[in-house]
Amino acid sequence: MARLLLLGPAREAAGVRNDVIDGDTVALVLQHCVTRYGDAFAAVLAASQVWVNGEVADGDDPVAANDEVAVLPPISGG
Amino acid sequence: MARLLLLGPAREAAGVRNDVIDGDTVALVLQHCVTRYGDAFAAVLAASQVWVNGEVADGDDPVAANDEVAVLPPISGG
Amino acid sequence: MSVSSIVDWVNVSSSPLSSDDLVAWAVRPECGAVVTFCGTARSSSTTGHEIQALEYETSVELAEARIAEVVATARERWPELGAVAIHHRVGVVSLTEPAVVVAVSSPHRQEAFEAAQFCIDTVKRCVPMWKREIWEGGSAWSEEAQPILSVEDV
Amino acid sequence: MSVSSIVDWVNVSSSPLSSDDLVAWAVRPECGAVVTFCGTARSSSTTGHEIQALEYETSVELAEARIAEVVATARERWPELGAVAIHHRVGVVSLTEPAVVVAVSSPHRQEAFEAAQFCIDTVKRCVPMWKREIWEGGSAWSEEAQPILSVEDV
Repeated sequence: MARLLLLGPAREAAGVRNDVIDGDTVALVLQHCVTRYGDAFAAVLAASQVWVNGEVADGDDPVAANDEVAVLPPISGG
Repeated sequence: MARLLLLGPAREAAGVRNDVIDGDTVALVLQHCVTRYGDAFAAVLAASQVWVNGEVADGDDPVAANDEVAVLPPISGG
Repeated sequence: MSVSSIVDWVNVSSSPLSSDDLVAWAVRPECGAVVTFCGTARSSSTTGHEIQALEYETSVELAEARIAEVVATARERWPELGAVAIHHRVGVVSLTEPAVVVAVSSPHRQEAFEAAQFCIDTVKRCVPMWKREIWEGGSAWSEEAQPILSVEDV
Repeated sequence: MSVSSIVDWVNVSSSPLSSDDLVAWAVRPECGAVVTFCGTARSSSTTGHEIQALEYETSVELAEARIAEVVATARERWPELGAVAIHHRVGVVSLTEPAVVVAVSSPHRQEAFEAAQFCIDTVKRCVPMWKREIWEGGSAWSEEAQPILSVEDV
């Protein structure tokens, strides 16, 4: 189980900041997120970066137990 | 009599910060200064700006009673 | 709080910020210049409302790690720098309070100005930090959001 | 002290300087950026000695008038500016204490950085202010002195 960290608009769309979720690649984890949190989350996710353990990750990247998968929507630095 | 204001190295060379001195042009006031304060002051004066009442002045500019004649050596802003 | 060394001070927390604390810390006998930037919560907004406060959300761990990368990159570009501090608040920040403070010291002022501006420009583009605008009767995420950049892409 | 208006604050005095005072004063609800520069007394000198303090000499009246010209010129070049404060100490300033502090606020940070740098660069070249370096057992005027420039020549 990966540790999920949802921030800003991703946290708002999902309704939770922290969760645990199945999947041994980034793509599978995110697919399970969309199933769990629904369309509003999917829309935010489409524009977001995903980091695994603090590093930018691709869909193919592996996810191990206790890895932190973070969903980071666009920022408005201003 | 003009009011004389000597600053930084000009004050040091003359030994005074404030004085009163004769002369109805800038050139005459400065000539009287050199006579009064000597060669060390003359050397500093040669590299200095002169302001009358806060404005940059030339030797030909008139000096009236109670005008402030300031001698401003080069600055080291750093 | 994360003090990565005696010359870098990176901090993301809900505590109020003081520029004097950073200046006092950044001053070095060999450094004649300290440049600081304070980013304060301001009234005009991306959503057209009269702002009363901003609310910042992040992961302290991820944000501090990214800010530390910004500092390390500034040191590569301006090796003369003395101290570099970057502090960012999270949570609610009232109008006119600082949300982010950068302080940079160096022997001469030119590199302190350049590095301070690089730091704040890069923090704004590269650090995961979400800003909610709060007005009388409502709130919303700031608009004009952009994808987070990597520090090496700035 | 000379407060030429509610948005300009020019001061030349022997009182210690605090950047927080200037930042607190410069913050405006419509201004999201405050850039400050602190010029601190540093150990390395133009004369090769290990500096313990600097001593600044001027005419407060002439110096404040010139600094006010610098502020007015900055406002012409960056009309968006909020508040502008420039304070300079006279008398003895110990190592690491600020001798000059500039604070500029504006809606956005680019013009605050540019104007703050213009202000300190121009103060250094145009304001009548003489600096004596004080070390263990001696003192001397700083070397590398240049004629005072007019603000319009910078």
